[in-house]
Amino acid sequence: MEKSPNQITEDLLRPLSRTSTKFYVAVALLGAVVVAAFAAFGYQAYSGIGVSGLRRPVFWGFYITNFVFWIGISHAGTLISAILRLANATWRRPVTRCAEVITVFALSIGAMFPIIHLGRPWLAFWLIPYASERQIWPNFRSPLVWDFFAINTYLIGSVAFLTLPIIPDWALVRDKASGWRKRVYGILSLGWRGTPKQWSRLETAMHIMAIAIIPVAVSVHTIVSWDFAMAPVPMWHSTIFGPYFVAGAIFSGIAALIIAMACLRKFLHLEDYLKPVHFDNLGKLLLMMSLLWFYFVFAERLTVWYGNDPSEMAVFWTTQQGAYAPLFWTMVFCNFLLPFPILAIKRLRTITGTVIASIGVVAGMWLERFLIIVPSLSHKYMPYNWGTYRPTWVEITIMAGTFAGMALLYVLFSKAVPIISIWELKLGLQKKSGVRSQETRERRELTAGLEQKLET
Amino acid sequence: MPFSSQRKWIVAPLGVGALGLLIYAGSPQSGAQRTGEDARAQVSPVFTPAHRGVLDAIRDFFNRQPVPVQPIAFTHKVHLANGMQCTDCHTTVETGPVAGIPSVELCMTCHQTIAADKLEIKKIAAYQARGEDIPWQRVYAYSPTVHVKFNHAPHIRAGVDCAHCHGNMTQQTVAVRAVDLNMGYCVSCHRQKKASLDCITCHF
Amino acid sequence: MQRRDFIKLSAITGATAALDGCGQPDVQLIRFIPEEELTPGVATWKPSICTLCPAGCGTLVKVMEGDAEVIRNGKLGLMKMGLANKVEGNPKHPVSQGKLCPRGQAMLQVTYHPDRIKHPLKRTGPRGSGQFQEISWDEAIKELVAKLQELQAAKQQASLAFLTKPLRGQGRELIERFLGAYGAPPPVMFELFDESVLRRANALSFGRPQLPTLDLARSNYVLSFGADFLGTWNSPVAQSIAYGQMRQGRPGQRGKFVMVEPRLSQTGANADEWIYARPATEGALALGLAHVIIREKLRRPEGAGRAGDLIPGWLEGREEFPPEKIEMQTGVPTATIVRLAREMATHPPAVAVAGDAPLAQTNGLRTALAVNALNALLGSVEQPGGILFTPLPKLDGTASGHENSGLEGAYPAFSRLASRILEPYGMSSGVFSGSPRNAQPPKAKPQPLKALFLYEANPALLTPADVPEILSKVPFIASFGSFVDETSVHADLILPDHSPLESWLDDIPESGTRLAVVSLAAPAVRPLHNTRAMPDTLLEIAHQLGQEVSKALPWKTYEEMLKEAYGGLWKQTSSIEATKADEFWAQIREQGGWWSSEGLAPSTRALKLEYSFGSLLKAEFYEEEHNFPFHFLPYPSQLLYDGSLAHLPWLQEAPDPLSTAMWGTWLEINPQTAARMGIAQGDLVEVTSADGKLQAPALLSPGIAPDVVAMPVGQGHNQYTRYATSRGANPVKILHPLVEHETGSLAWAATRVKISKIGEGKLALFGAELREHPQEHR
Amino acid sequence: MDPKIQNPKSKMQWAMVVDLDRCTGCEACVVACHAENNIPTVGEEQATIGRAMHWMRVERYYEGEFPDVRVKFQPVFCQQCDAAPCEPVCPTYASYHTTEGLNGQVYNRCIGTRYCANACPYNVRFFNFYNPVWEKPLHLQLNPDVSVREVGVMEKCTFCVQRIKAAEIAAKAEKRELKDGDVQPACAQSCPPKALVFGDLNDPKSEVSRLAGSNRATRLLEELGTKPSVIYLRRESWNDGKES
Amino acid sequence: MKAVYGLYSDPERAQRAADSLRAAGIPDRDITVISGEPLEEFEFGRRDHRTPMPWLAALGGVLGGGSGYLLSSLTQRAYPIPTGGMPIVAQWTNGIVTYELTMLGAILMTLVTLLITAGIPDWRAQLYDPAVSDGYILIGVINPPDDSRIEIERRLRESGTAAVKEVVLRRRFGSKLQGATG
Repeated sequence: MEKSPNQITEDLLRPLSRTSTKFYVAVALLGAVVVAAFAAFGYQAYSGIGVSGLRRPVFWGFYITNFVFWIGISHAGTLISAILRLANATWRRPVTRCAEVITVFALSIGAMFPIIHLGRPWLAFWLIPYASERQIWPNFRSPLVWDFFAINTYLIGSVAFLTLPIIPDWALVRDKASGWRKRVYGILSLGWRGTPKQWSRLETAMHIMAIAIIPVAVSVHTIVSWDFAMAPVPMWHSTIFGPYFVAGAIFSGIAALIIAMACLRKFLHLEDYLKPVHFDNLGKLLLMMSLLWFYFVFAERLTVWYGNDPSEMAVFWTTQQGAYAPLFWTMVFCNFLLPFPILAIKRLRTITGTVIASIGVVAGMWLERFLIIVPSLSHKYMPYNWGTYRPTWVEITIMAGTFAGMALLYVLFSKAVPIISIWELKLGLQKKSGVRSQETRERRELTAGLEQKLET
Repeated sequence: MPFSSQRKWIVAPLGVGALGLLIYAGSPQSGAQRTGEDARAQVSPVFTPAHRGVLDAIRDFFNRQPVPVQPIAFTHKVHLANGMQCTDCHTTVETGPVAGIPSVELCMTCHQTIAADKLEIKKIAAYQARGEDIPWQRVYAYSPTVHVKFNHAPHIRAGVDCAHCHGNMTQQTVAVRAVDLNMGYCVSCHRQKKASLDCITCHF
Repeated sequence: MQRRDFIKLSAITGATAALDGCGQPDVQLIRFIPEEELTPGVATWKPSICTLCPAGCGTLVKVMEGDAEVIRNGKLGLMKMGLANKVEGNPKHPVSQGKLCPRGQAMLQVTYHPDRIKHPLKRTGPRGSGQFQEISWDEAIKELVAKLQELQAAKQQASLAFLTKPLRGQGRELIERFLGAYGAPPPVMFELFDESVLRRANALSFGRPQLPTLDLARSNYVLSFGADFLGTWNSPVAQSIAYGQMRQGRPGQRGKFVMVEPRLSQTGANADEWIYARPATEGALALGLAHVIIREKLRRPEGAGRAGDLIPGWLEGREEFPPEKIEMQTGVPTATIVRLAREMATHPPAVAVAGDAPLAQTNGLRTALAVNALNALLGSVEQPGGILFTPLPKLDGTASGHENSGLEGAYPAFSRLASRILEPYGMSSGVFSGSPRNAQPPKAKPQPLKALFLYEANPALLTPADVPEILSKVPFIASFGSFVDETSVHADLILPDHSPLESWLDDIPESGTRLAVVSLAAPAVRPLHNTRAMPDTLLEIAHQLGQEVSKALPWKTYEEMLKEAYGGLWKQTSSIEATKADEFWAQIREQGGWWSSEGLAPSTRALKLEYSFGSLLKAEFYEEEHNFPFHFLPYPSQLLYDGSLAHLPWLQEAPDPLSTAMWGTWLEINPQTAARMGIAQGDLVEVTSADGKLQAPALLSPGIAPDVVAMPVGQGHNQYTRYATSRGANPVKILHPLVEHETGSLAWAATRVKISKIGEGKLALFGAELREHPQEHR
Repeated sequence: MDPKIQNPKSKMQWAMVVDLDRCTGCEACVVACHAENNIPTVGEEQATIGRAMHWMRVERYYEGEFPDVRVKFQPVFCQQCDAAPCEPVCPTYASYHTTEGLNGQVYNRCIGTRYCANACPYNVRFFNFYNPVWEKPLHLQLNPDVSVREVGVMEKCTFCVQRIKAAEIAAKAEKRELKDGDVQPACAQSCPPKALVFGDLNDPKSEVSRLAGSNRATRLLEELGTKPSVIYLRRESWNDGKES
Repeated sequence: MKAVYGLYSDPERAQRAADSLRAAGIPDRDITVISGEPLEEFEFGRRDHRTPMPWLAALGGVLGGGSGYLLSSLTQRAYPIPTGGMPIVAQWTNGIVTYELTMLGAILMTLVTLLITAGIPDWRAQLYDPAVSDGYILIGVINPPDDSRIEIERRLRESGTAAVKEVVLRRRFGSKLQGATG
């Protein structure tokens, strides 16, 4: 059953107005984990990064794994949303915002990891190009500096891409709220009124940004992949890494989006907005990405195997048969063997089905990042220097903290902002002609009531 | 649509704090840390935090050094006005990396007789009598974290005037940090004099 | 957060608050007037001598000004003083030639060791508890003198024993004079890897009771029977320098090096060919080679001279040793024996050398004699490219010199220790299965000890006997060492020595060079703690004792004694051109010693000893093979030597060359053996001998024979500074105290063991894989 | 050489020759390096998990099975590559190329990304996971000519740059050119069999230049294009005294 | 400042009102249209459609890219530090920074253009009615000429509004955004 515009407004503003105990419990739990993670980071900064499990030769471990993972997750939102916007896919309307939010938060979290992993994190600002008396600037030949530029560009773009369409919704909240909320939302809505000029500029801007942000998104994860591909490390130094990482990023991003949507649907009672069709469509996308991912993994492994370079084969075999094989095959299961049947069979492509597949994919993609980083580092060239890696509680706490942090930010965001773009949803209704007349009728009835009220 | 404004929200930050503490305390860190500490005790306590305290760290970050308080109100002005040269006391400045701070013995070679009745000189004599040296405080020091290996001799040989970095000592009593010897200062001079700008010239 | 963490945190905050108030804490210490003139930031290099092993390398110490915390007049303060921060070989010194082994480099850490004894100590707790209190030097010496006078009064001077590490030069002279004048027997010089069997064999074969100098630099063919001459054996620095020369120092000519040993040592790892002969059959192999050489008429047997005459049937070509028979004994294929013999004979100069494990068998002396005979047959004795004997300086004056007491070095340390210290306590009966036939035990019947002086010898670690048990029965023990170890922890009184860098040092190297050498060095740095050099302490004690003792030791300081002993050397032809004694002394201090000019004729005085070889004795092992299937091979650790260096963190953390292990012990097992027994790398293995058991992690090494397990000596201290205590296991403790049959030297390689896996072990390895990657350049 | 490459050409190109036929694996260089360069010992606990710091190490590889086993010792330390993979990846120029062909490591610029250590194919970079401390009075053994690196900083073999600098300053003070043998890193200085030879590769008369021309000369992982400044002379087999 | 406006429950009526006002001779720029959603199908919702924003975005890209290139190449020259055998000014890697800053320039320029042309942020009191959020469309005239005020009101009401209101807008900052009913 189609909802009326006012019903939509009411449904979607409900999370903002009513606060259940569950919300507080969730915030407290998630917040506690985040606080623990901050404490762990403080401990690490105070004692030295030795409290992590990093060691020679595995100088990058959980932190960089999480960095790549979260940057990958961030490809769910802005990129997908931008593509769908440009393609003018009508079913996108309830999905775009909750996707874009993932981008902004995942990107912020991901961008924290390079700082967390630094030996001297208090000097991280040296990556920023600023003039100093020393006249030494960042090294623009370093992929880490590219990361800095790429991630910040993507972050700025994504924040804009997320926030601009929120402004009309904030204006709506402003009109509906009272008290301090009215004041806050009044400021947030920047004085939005909804003149045709504003609407038109907004839509133009969104189009331009959608065009600009897609290549940025692709470049971001390409550059993240170059952190690895630029180093002459066995199985890193590969040209396939750019597209491989982007595909993986979108893959994990969609999975994250499906999980987020399912949670929103359940906890915010948005069953009428986030419908099975969305999960079905995203499920198909996920299926496609799963196949694509499998293809990339195959291509990566095939070229290594065929090339038969001994140093690469050392890494190859340690992941296929050696110490890292259990993780590797778990990854293959999570990323392909599990989601493929679920997503390929229509009967299984339900909400539950896609969520199960997505959880597998998220876990699998995390493993994939880990398996790209650690086995290569632990089996570099000269066998005398091979080594192992085992994370400590510090790394695990910080990692748990980022997952909790993501959830916490999402919970708080959905508390402050309508998680589905109200005006865009209404626009969608408006564009369906059948609904148009029904809506008009409804408005007339409402108008009659209002007129009576005004008269008195 | 009524927006409720209950005070339930207070629960959230409090809960965050309390649970955070709980999780932090209960996390396996205590165990891991203990083994780490035991290792330090047994093998070699090689590991300490980078700085002695947070304030220390912050001070270091902003490159702030404490203003030295000298035990003797030494006056460069008078000594230089009396025709002494820098190298009379800072004897190794032309031959070694360090200019050298004179020991109490050197002071007393002259002050055995000269101005021996002055209060400050008596202090010096007292040091000598106790078998102690004057605990001069460093004025120009690089923090160990900047890893500068400054060598006086080549600069003197290249004709750099002492005053260039130490200010006009004929006007100073106890030495004060007249020039902020940051890297920009060094680099600009090295640029002017076409001296090496290679990082490893100074940092190693 | 734990309570301790909280305390720590508050301590830090407290410290920070304090610091904010008054700046750096170390500038609050008073400063003492410097006692020496130094240019800050400029290094001076001062000659010194390495005392960490018997090789006697000359070193240079880099001294720079620094701030040290010292105590002066009971006050703690900072003083600018010369601090040593690097030790290198002395380029002028004929033994070290500017080079130094890893152990010598770590000498610095002896001086600046945090657990060095900083002042005289008197025991307060029970024996061995390690509880001491600080006393003054006057008190300490007074107490010691009182004890000695007490013995004098009771006419029990002979019950004083002086147990020291091997010493040469005036240090040894001083102790001997002291004991002689006092009326006590000569000092017991104890060291596990003392090579006294080889000294004795050389005395018999060549009349030279000293270790040989290998002229590898000019050799074309080197055959080593177990001697780890690049690692720890004899004079490793000099031998390594010569080895480099042998390999690549002569264009177009690269010497071959063949190693015969059960476990590939660091030296063996460099060999062109590794041959495994069953333990204790090396002598047979040497004779087998000689047999082939004689049989094929490549050399005439008479050429071997006296060394050959010692072997019965030598001139007849040793009919009982055809290679086929040797193969049965040694397991070395006949073809290999024949090939090696031919190669050796056709690539002169060729040299054979025996050392370490083959001589630490019950038939060790015979093995050494056999190798000596082979060398003599090859014409390699006192010839370029063969073995040489370092000439000894001729010292005049009152000092008796080294040469006269040369044979003393051939006296086996273990048998000396046993007869002098262990036997009086009944430790010999039932402990020794073999009796030393040709050894010359001291004439006087040993009595139980009334007093024991210790100087850096550690029998509690390095003998299988229960030394602490014996020490507990000695009424008075004084130690002159710098550290508390398993032995000196039992001392009642500790009079700590200066570190070598702080002392006057002298040494007369017995091998490693073709020149006669006296190494002599003034202190490189001033003493850091309230310590005194052992010779100076002894002189002081002698003065206080008065009478005979004081007369025998008329010098006030060790420096005076050295001047008197070595002051006359300037008259001899040498590298130093001095016209008078003072000038000579100044030069010697600059150069780090005296050495004769090149080409000085070697000392010709040869000892003639009566000896009959008998037949080549079959070696004994303890115990039977079926119960204890593995030969147990302890070996000197490349970094920790015999464990006396286990307290130096640099050496603990430096990876062992072959195992790459750090900070621990391990048991080397052949991978096939391990696979058969289900033992994997790092598994904790129990090693059981008839005399005890120990546990160590397994290290699989392709470089060990399947029926041998090996373990480095050096760890397993239960009392030796924070870095060495309770670390690893001590293989010496499970050895059966078999002795070399004819010298009484401990046969430390003659024990058999069984092994079993008991759990997970811990190994700190620096290197991961044993095998090279195929891609690595070859 | 690729003309695009703009490493400044100076008179000096410091290089080390490692004669694997001379190296006996004795570890003298390892301890010499520790002593010279203030390298901390990390203790058993840390060493076990792979945080031991040895700027200089002697790799050993076994070949063959009992009884035909041979061992190869191969000292490995920073190869001071001309096209070093560690340098461009550093975001703060802590790792860079000096005018004398060294891979400089500027500790104060290092923020601890550890990227250089990943990029290094030779695994010769070591990281200060904690702040090093020398138990008193072990700190008195520290070489005042060399920095003590703090927590979070990457470090590696510098070819004993402090000795190079000191020799250069001394030569300049004496108004002369550096000559072959003026500079000896601690490892080469200590090496008993003289397996390590240090010098200027741009000086055709230097010992390293002579040895680098040997037909045994090879470089480690040359195929990666790193252009190392360390030249290894292959170990030879016994050839019965005949010229190879 | 005063304003007169009507609230329309559906776009057809709003369109009628707008047409009616235009017929009364009120110029387009004086007619204020406010809606809760874009109404592009209607003429009044398509006003002010033309914008140079894409061109400005392209300009922003050019500026961003230029500054990116200059940033990387000039700073590399400022203190030339060789690394890895690469040129001091390494064009391949500068390309990445240039590319990212090009995109950033375009995005920022778009954002700035949007904010300026859409007149936000502007928290001053303006003609507005919260009923817009209930789906009403506001058609009004600010500062109508006094003589035609009645006429405007009539025309607004005739087009089928629920209510015609007059407000006085006070020029002040604050969060009270809708005008007080005058």
